[in-house]
Amino acid sequence: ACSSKEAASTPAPSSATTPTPAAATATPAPAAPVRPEIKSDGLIPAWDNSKNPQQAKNRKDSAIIGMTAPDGIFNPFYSETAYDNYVVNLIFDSMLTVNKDATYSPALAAEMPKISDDKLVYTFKLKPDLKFSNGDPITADDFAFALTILHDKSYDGPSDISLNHIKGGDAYREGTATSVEGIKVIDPLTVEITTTEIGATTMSDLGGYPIAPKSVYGKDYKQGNLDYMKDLNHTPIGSGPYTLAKYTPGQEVVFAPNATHYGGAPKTPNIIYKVTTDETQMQMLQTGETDMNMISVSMDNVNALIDQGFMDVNIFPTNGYGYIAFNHKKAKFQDKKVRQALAYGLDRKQIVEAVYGPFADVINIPQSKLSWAYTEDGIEKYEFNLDKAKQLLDEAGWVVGKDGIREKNGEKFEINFVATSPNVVNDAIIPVATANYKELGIKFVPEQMDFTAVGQKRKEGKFDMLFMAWGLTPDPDPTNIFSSKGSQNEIGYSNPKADELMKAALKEVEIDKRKPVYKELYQVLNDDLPYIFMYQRRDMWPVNSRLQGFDMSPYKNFTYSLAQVQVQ
Amino acid sequence: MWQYIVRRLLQLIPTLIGISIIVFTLSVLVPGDYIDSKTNPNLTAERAAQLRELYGLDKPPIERYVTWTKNMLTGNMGDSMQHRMPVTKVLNTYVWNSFYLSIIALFIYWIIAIIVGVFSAMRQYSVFDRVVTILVFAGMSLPSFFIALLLIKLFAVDVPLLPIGGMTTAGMNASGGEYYMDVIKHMILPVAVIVMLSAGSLTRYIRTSMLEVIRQDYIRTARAKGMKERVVIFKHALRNAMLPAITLLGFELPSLFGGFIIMEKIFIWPGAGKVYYDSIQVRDYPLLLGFTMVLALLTLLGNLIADVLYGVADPRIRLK
Amino acid sequence: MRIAFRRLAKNKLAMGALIFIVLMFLICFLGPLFLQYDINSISVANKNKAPNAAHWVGTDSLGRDVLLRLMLAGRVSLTVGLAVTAISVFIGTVLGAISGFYRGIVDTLIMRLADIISSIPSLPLLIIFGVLLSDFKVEPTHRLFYVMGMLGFISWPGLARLIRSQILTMREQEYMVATEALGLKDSRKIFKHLIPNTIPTVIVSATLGVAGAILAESGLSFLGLGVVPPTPTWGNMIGAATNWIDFSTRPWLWVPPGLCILAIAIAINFLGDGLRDALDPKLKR
Amino acid sequence: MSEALLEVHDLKKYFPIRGGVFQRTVGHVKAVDGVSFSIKKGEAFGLVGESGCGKSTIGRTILRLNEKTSGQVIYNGTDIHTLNKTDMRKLRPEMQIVFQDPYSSLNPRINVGQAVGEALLAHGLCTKAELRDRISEIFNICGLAPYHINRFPHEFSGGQRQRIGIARALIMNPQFIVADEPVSALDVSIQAQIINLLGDLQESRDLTYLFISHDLSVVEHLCNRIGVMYLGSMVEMASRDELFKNPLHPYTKALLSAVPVPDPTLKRERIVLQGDIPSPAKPPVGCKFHTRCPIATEICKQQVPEYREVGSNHFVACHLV
Amino acid sequence: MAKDLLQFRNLKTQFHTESGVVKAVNDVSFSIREGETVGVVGESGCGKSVTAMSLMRLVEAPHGKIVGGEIFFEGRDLLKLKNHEMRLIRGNDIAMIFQEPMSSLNPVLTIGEQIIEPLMEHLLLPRKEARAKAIELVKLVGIPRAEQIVDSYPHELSGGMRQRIMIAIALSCNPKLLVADEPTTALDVTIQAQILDLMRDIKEKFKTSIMLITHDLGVVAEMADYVVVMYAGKVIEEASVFELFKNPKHPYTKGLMKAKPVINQRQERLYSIPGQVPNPIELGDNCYFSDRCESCMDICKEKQPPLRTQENGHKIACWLYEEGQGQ
Ligand SMILES: Nc1ncnc2c1ncn2[C@@H]1O[C@H](COP(=O)(O)OP(=O)(O)OP(=O)(O)O)[C@@H](O)[C@H]1O
Ligand SMILES: Nc1ncnc2c1ncn2[C@@H]1O[C@H](COP(=O)(O)OP(=O)(O)OP(=O)(O)O)[C@@H](O)[C@H]1O
Ligand SMILES: [Mg+2]
Ligand SMILES: [Mg+2]
Repeated sequence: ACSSKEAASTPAPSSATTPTPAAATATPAPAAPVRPEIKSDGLIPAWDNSKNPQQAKNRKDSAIIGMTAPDGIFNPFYSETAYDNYVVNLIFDSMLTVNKDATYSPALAAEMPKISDDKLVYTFKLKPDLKFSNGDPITADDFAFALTILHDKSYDGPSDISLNHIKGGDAYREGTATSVEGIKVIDPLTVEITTTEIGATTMSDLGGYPIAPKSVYGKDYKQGNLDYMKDLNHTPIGSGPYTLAKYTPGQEVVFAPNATHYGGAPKTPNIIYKVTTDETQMQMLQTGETDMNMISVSMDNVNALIDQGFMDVNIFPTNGYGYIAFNHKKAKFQDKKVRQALAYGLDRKQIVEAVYGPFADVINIPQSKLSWAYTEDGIEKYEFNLDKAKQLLDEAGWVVGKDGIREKNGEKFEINFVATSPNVVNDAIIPVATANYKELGIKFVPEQMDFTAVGQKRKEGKFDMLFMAWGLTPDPDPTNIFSSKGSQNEIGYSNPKADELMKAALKEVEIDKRKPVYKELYQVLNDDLPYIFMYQRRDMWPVNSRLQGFDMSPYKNFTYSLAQVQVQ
Repeated sequence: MWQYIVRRLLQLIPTLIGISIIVFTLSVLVPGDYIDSKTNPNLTAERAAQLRELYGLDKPPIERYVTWTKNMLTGNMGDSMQHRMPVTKVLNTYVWNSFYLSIIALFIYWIIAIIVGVFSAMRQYSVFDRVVTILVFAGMSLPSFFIALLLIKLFAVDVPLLPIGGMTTAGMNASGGEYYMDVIKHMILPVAVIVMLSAGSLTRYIRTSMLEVIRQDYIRTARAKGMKERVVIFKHALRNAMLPAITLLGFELPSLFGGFIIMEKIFIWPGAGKVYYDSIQVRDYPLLLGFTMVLALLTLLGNLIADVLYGVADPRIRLK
Repeated sequence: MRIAFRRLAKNKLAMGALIFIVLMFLICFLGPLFLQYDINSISVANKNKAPNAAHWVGTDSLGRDVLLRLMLAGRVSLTVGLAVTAISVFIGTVLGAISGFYRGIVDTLIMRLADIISSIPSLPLLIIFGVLLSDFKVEPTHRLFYVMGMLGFISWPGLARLIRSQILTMREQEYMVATEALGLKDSRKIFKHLIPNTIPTVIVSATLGVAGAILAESGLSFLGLGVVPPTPTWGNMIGAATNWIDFSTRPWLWVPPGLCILAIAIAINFLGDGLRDALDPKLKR
Repeated sequence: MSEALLEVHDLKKYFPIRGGVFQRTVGHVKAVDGVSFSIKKGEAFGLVGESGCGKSTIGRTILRLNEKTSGQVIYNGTDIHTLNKTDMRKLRPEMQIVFQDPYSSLNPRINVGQAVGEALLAHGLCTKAELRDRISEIFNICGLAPYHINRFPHEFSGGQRQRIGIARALIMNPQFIVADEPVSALDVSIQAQIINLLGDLQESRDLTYLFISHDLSVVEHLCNRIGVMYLGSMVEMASRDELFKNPLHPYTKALLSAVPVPDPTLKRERIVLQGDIPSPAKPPVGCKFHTRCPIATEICKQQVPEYREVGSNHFVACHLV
Repeated sequence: MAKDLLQFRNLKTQFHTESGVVKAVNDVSFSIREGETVGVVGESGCGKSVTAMSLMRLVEAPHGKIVGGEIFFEGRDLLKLKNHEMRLIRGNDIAMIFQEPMSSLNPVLTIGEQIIEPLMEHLLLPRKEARAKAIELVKLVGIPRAEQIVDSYPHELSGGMRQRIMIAIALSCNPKLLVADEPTTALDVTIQAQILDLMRDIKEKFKTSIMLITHDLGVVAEMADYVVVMYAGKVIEEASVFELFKNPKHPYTKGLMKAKPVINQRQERLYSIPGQVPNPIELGDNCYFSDRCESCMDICKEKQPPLRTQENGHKIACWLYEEGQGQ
């Protein structure tokens, strides 16, 4: 799986959902506009289009989408931030595309890939007669090339293809082979990929790598040297619905329609990504300078957007969750009872409500409510209960000392809480936890630091507890995070049972077979509490009602349906 | 004087070396590197090690320092990790935008500060002076974003006269005169905010030195010569009162290029301030170090120019 | 000196300002004892309430009493503002004076140091400093003091250059030749003869510095320096207004801290003006 | 008379003339151009001469308030310009100066009591308790009142400031005083008082003066020996009586003839100097005075006249004597 | 007889200080006729400069203030003029040479610039001509290398040179009245003579009146037509120069005459008036000179003598010469 470490306050923009498609709400305008009720989930439709500012109405054939500034790496192999990816997604296609429910369907591929019986060989077949925007045909070579250079020694982009264990990949990286053995071009439209290990996510990973013309991106390629790539960052050429017309750093990205796109030319010919920032994105929507923008969800913001009248407000769960991690390398947290006590003893509901109001839910497992793997079966809710917490602590041997602080073997119970800042959630956790834990007889000592510094503390194990958030991927595999040797398991959590379950889930490829395994895994994690799981919040995408046709979900961001969007 | 300038220029070398060592050390000491700052939890330990090797982050600091300085000397500041292009190119992209904004603001607020400072000194403790004082401190006491938001509310949202942010209208394709008009329209609010924030303290300095100067005997002489009050004030008094301000002018040089982080963020001005700030956030050391050295050089030059100008403006000073 | 105090005492505005500052301190340090709210108690039901009988200045987004926070914030902000300013003004004045007085090698060394300090980006420096404080397990409540020192230390070069430039002019004046003829020690020349003549600049710099330091502190809290939540400061209270909705609909969140900073800055300015006039032999009112 | 307290050998002080934006040195003002003389202990040496001829510069260079260009200043056997800072400072109380421009030599922010008294304290020459008495005493002597002590320089009249300058020098009980126009701004009564005071001190304490003045009557009254300067050089030097009775150099003669007499009925013949006033940056070749000399001859335009002794202790630099 | 150009009538100027009100000029009246040179002499600190400053209306505000009286110049009361009207008079009709030449010159402007200014302002000369005139003026006051001096700064000049620059500035616009506050103190006698000649020339040529403040009785004797003697803020005696020098009447004036050292008449000890000027803050109703007067009488300690005209237009303020009081 790949998820992303996110600062909890910055929304993870790569995921979104709209249970009710925006198009479905285009009902005839009622005589007297009525302000709709607030909903904590779903779509709150526009109710008074007459308020739509002239500036927006004047734009007949274009849409302006506000977002944080991209870094300008519009190279499918190197783009890394969500915002660069928003650009890349419009310009490039891959074999498969994601659906609203986190399943996949063919894009450039003619059909879903064939998987061999031993689940090690994947055969991808392209649609015939496809062209890149520069007129070059899309062939199996282009796909093979894309997979090959990701193995190159000098590749320093964000993808890590080694996780897919393609045969001969390591040899290519080390330079002992001049091609990757497991990537075989069968005919101009077919590629066969052989892997050495079974992987549940291999198909979606391979199908998700973007395809770019080898004639452009591979022209100067020599094995072991990808330096030339950085010169191509500002001149992307792909097969997606749009091409790049103009990029002004820090300002805007302007797109032009691509007539050769396999799905036909996009319905809205001109798309502009305009750079916006937290402070003024609301105002820009209001004045019509932008048509849509992701806005952090809160009662205030939702109300303000509804008040504007002409906004379709899409609210759906964020594909991610916030948690408070324990440092499992510290003796006091190795005791499950202590961890459970700290969960019972923290009024999570109050924190979540204070920060997000109705737009977030307290969670108890590390999974999104929308995932197929989600379960509530046999899950303890850890409702706020100081007595239970005290009891558990007593059982664990932590007794209240003379000064009211619990102690065990001469050690005082003190928690050093490292908080990223600025961060709205920490601002609420700190006062609540300080008060709650004081009741339990625990001294809670918070300190604040910038994000990367907290990351460093986490890496070095110099903390007791810290708050952070994870973004999730369509696939539920959490091996990196919770397995004993997980690359992101810096907190030292280890549970052999969980390790075993995670491994087992990956050996299966079909959802039905994986589901029960994850259920058991979540039960284990819920009981064992590697983290105090905190909440899953919502994302919000207000869209000017001029634009209709978006089809978003937490798994499928707006770029995938942009080509279908129409200006009313 | 030439000798002085040459000596000062020679002093730049050790100073810059000192600065480079310090900033480099800082960059080594700051927790985390670019790889750590990545928000990619999928990163395996092996992959992270591979990346560090590719970026040269695994080498000992001394070795990195030597390579870095060697490259710097040849004008090569390395590649920005975040932007994946040469640092010089990144700077070239953003610095000028900051410069246009700053230079215009600078011009305006120096003029305003001088005029207002002079008048509040002339009418010390008058209503005008009091009002100016309160305004100055209001500007100082309120964070910059606050004034920016207020202006946006007034002039861009409530009465949509001006754009909220950006440097050009989205998707605009004009060039020449129309383009410049568009940019100027976008500049008005940020410039106004910068002016409000910066004019204040300068006003106070000028007021103070004016207060000192106008009681000197030579001002009496100028009056005795029957000079117009305007000439007395702006020529005789201001000349002397501006001497300390020359020092302040020296400080402006780096800030002309350094950008204004908060202003640029709120007004979505594609300037260097935000890029610089981000480079710290994501530990993009080549960019951070390169930009710091550029700013350091500008700081040193600014101070040098201020010192030289000072010696020229005040004939009594003998620089040694 | 005594004369100066007598003169200062006669200046009503300056005395008013002084009394105001003292009152501010008293209210901030003693006021919270008279309120029944607790800094840690947050209450969702009570959030974002406009000023009312129970909460005179309203409540914030976590339902905390703004008045209480205002006073608690004042403790920190007032101390920080004054201490940082005092430190940087002291260092700046002394080093600037020494540098301008001696010129030559001393000047070169001090000014290059100033150049270096003003060239080093403060953000990374402060981040490191924050981490060091954390690694050395300095009590979070004590970190503020280190931070004040640090802030004071990195903000002196500006004033130093200003002072130096004035001293450069002054040292050529005949009355400095006279001190030489009297065989006065350098320290006396600097502290008795030169620095008093720079007082107006020093005072301006100090009055401008206070508001700046109070605001700067809010930036520092984010770096793990400065105060730890829930302790507020005026700077980060007013920072809440970055949020567009709070800014446009909940003035009670940012007007009070803004006014406090403004009031303290103006009070200090009046006091400074009074002090300058009191120390100015040519001005008698 | 006793041995020489101060010897000045071939003293030169050139000021650079700066020009252009970058203030390069474009020439030199030869303010003092090779002057030698000596002053015995207890003697008052008068220095007169044209305005701008370098009198103040000599005074200041002797006290090392300027760095010299070349030459030697030997005070009590030591070359002052070779002393290090501390030794120099220790010597300062012994050698005092009354500045020509009293106002600018007073720090505007320091009240005059402090200005006069601080050096005493700084050198440990008196205790804090005594200080006020010492100041009052010296104020009294100089015709200032005790109530002046707390006032600041700008609150005084020109003459009062001048007396403050004198008080500041005298309070140190120096051995040697350079008095640069110390009485120019005083009315004759106070002037008389001050001159009497200086005379008394000279006798009672063996005080030595370098007395610079334009007022020849004052110089005549106070000084034992007088030097006449012109354009950076000494042109004549003799004892008081000799010089006033028997001036040899044409410049000295012109000077003496120009002294105004306090009698409106008396209109005296003055020797009026004609001709260009030369510049100290480009002094004329030959005798520096030749451009204005009423009796100049060819040789004066070509040769620098030798500075020689013509009578007992009467030196002059003129070809025609 | 020429008519009065300037009249001081009961001028009072005071300074507010920490310790009290200094009555620097205390009821001064005298006048200056067209083309006449009036010498003002008196004890140092008696208020001469302040009188001159009051005339220019340049007494330092806010603590110095003209509290009463009138100053008539060509029939207009200067104290009632608007600021801009006064400005047109300053430098043009009335020019002043200040006592302290060093601090009176702007340190950052070149000498030339400072001379040129009033020329351009009042005589409306173009810059080039003004500069030529400035050089000429500098030469006129006897400063060598005038071309270079106009480009140098005040601190580079000797005391006497600065003073002459002040004189040059004052003379530049051919004023009707020249107020010269100790104009030649820093000058050697030959230059002094030259300057005095220059002033005399100008006086003759332009019928300029001069108010000459000086301590040098020789200069007064040579220059003045009429002399005013001040003491502690008051005029105590005035008369034509011949009358005054021949026949000084006030004991203070007599003392002054006696105190002056004269060349070739060296005495062992100079005469000086005993005692001290009274504290200008605590002035009583007595004759201010009574403490120091050799012929002090009882009435002197009680009442101030009025300034009264005696024979020969000689005005004296002394009880000795009051009818019924004198010897
Ligand atoms: N700014 C001031 N504040 C207070 N007192 C002052 C001020 N200026 C002058 N005086 C006082 O006013 C009196 C008159 O001063 P003024 O300068 O007129 O004297 P003067 O006659 O010109 O003397 P001198 O011949 O020494 O120049 C003096 O006693 C002086 O101390
Ligand atoms: N700091 C300086 N820089 C340049 N030139 C100077 C400086 N100080 C003095 N001079 C020049 O040196 C010469 C002698 O000056 P000095 O002050 O010694 O004259 P002086 O004899 O004292 O004259 P006065 O009687 O007018 O005071 C003058 O020509 C003057 O312009
Ligand atoms: Mg001199
Ligand atoms: Mg005077």
